[in-house]
Amino acid sequence: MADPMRIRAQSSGGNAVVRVLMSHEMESGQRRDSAGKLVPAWHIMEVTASHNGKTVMTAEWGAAVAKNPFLQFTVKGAKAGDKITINWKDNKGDSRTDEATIS
Amino acid sequence: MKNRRDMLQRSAVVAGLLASTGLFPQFAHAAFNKNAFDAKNVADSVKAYGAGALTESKDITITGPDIAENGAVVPLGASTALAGVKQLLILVEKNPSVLVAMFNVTEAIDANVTTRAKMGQSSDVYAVAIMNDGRALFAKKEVKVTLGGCGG
Amino acid sequence: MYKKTLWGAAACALLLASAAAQQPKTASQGIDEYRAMLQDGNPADLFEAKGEGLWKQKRGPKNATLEQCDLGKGPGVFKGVFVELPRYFPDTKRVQDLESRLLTCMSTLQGFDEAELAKTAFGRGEQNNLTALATWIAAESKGMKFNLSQSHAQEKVFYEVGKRLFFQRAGSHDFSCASCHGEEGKRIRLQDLPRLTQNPGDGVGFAAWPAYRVSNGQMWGMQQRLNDCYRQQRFPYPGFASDATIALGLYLGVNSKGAVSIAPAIKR
Amino acid sequence: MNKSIKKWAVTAAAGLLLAGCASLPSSAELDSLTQTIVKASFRTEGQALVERVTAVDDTNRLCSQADVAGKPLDEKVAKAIEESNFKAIKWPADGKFLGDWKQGEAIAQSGRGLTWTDPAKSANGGNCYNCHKMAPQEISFGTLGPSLYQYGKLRGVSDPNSPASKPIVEYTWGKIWNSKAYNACSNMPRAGHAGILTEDQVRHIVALLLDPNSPVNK
Repeated sequence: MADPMRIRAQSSGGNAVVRVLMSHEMESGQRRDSAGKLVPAWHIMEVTASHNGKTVMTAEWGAAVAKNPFLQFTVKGAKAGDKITINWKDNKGDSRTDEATIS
Repeated sequence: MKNRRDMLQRSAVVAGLLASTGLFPQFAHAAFNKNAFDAKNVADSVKAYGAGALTESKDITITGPDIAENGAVVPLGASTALAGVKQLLILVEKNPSVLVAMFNVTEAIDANVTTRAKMGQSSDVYAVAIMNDGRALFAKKEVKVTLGGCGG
Repeated sequence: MYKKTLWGAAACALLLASAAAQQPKTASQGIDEYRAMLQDGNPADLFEAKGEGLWKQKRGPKNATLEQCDLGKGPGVFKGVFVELPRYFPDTKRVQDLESRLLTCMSTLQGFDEAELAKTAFGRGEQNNLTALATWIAAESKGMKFNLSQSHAQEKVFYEVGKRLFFQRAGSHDFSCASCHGEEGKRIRLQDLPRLTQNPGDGVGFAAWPAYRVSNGQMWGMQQRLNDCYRQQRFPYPGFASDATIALGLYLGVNSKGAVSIAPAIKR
Repeated sequence: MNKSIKKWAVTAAAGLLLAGCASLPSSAELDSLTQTIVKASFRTEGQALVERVTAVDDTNRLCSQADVAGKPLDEKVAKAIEESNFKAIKWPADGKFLGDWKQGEAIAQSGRGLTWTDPAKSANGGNCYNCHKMAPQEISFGTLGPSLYQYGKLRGVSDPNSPASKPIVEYTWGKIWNSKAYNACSNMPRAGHAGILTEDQVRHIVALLLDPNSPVNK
């Protein structure tokens, strides 16, 4: 199973800035292994962000997002103590959900 | 910086739990837009999301470095203060597949997202905002990718 | 944070040489900007979290945690140990760096096979776990100043050996560590090279590792950093936690006395 | 090597210390201990044979010693090193010093070859841009060595095949082939002498530096 995400969510001026690091290879599908064979693409495809259980953003990602992806966005009207939940799914069917409390 | 770790919120693991309780119902219907990610140029990729012709706009901002020390990790951001944004796209013109990421924007977030892309070579990078009315507004800038290290 | 002073002279040369006249920004300023953009959101955080978990987790043939591991300040103490390593350990009668010492603890406390683990390739299996542990231990000394001991005779001997290794010209290209790190203000390609015969400054050189390498998306401890230096010097392969790598690390660490540790850093 | 030496360098250090009370071993003892530690710590991997550190030549040994001492080599020793390296230079068998600058540029750009991860049969690069500024189009160049931009032009070479250019052409070949022939403890690798570059590759680098059509001389 994939390693946990690191989610930082900080309130500022009535909003909350959310920064997420995800542990994922994000294999491009362009790279060849030592035997010269193409390594198949393996990447996060879908990301969902929720604020206190309500979806605030969804995203589609390709293989060109960098390894161990970083994501930053700002949730309007979110305050300290609120919950931010992030979920990702990759093209191999693996997924991960982590939650953080806004500070 | 010194208290960075303290500021970090420990991510509570609730894997599978939320997903199975149906807190993410849209995932059941979410259709990854393969055509947009297979597209070899910016126009085709944007078209795959049903948007109209591309128009350059000062209201859209693309953020990224002028020079990336390494193409493996290039921070790129797309933002706009305009209302009525449906989607934000980040694209790299000279990548084998141009689209890096697409974000569905809701009223609950700022139309301002940042992620990090892989770039195979120096290229123009694009931020595209697809508006609720179907317009596709964009901004672009050049990012030079240098050869880092000793090349070994 | 990155030192910008070294870039001054080069910046002028590049400004003249660069065709990017439409923007009054030099290549080196551009790269500084790029580096600054990456500071916020260092994937080393992922390894740090993993390492903390591993420290407290019962693992290995003995199904034990590492919480009784003595990294130099007594069993279980992890705050501040990193900036005093490598040091002499009376129980093993050896000078050890952080990774060598973690190897000892994983062997004595958890029952892992030390030789087997030392042979494992970087980034694989228990080596990957060891790197995560080193990342977390290092992070627990973030902001502290390096202050390696030179009181034990063995520590003094290792400094002298490390110095000789630093200046050792060998391999197919006649390179020594000093070929690149012996002078102030030099670059290889566009990378500025810290002078490591003295304190190169806060968060530079020894004070930046373990670090996340964006070029390959890997987390590297000091052992891997030195291993890759030797690879690029065209030397043969230095054993993991071998006396040569520990002595060289100790030499760099003693020279860095007073430098503030920023580890785990993020690097090209 | 017998096993007792290889066993643990630390034991050797401890032995030295016991013999010499608490004071530091002599410089010669430390040199010897360092060699013991090197032998115990490094191993052959891929094409990077352990002999690369256990069997260094006098040039490297003497220059390393001078570096540790922080003093330049004795003048006579330096001269002797330069002479022996000069004698070892292999001049082009057919008298042709210049190749194709375009191939030279590719070789100058490449930093590959001879590491334990490089396949033994792959072509080696020259590593030139790692340390030198050369063609102005390449902004990613190092500063460990002097700038070589306009190398030929600044030396007045308009026709590298003319008799007047001969001394510069020969020096350029010799310097690339064996840098230590001209500066005993130069930081520059001995590209030809150490088998890093082939004779043909050296020709291409010489052309990159001296051909008036090369971007280096624009």
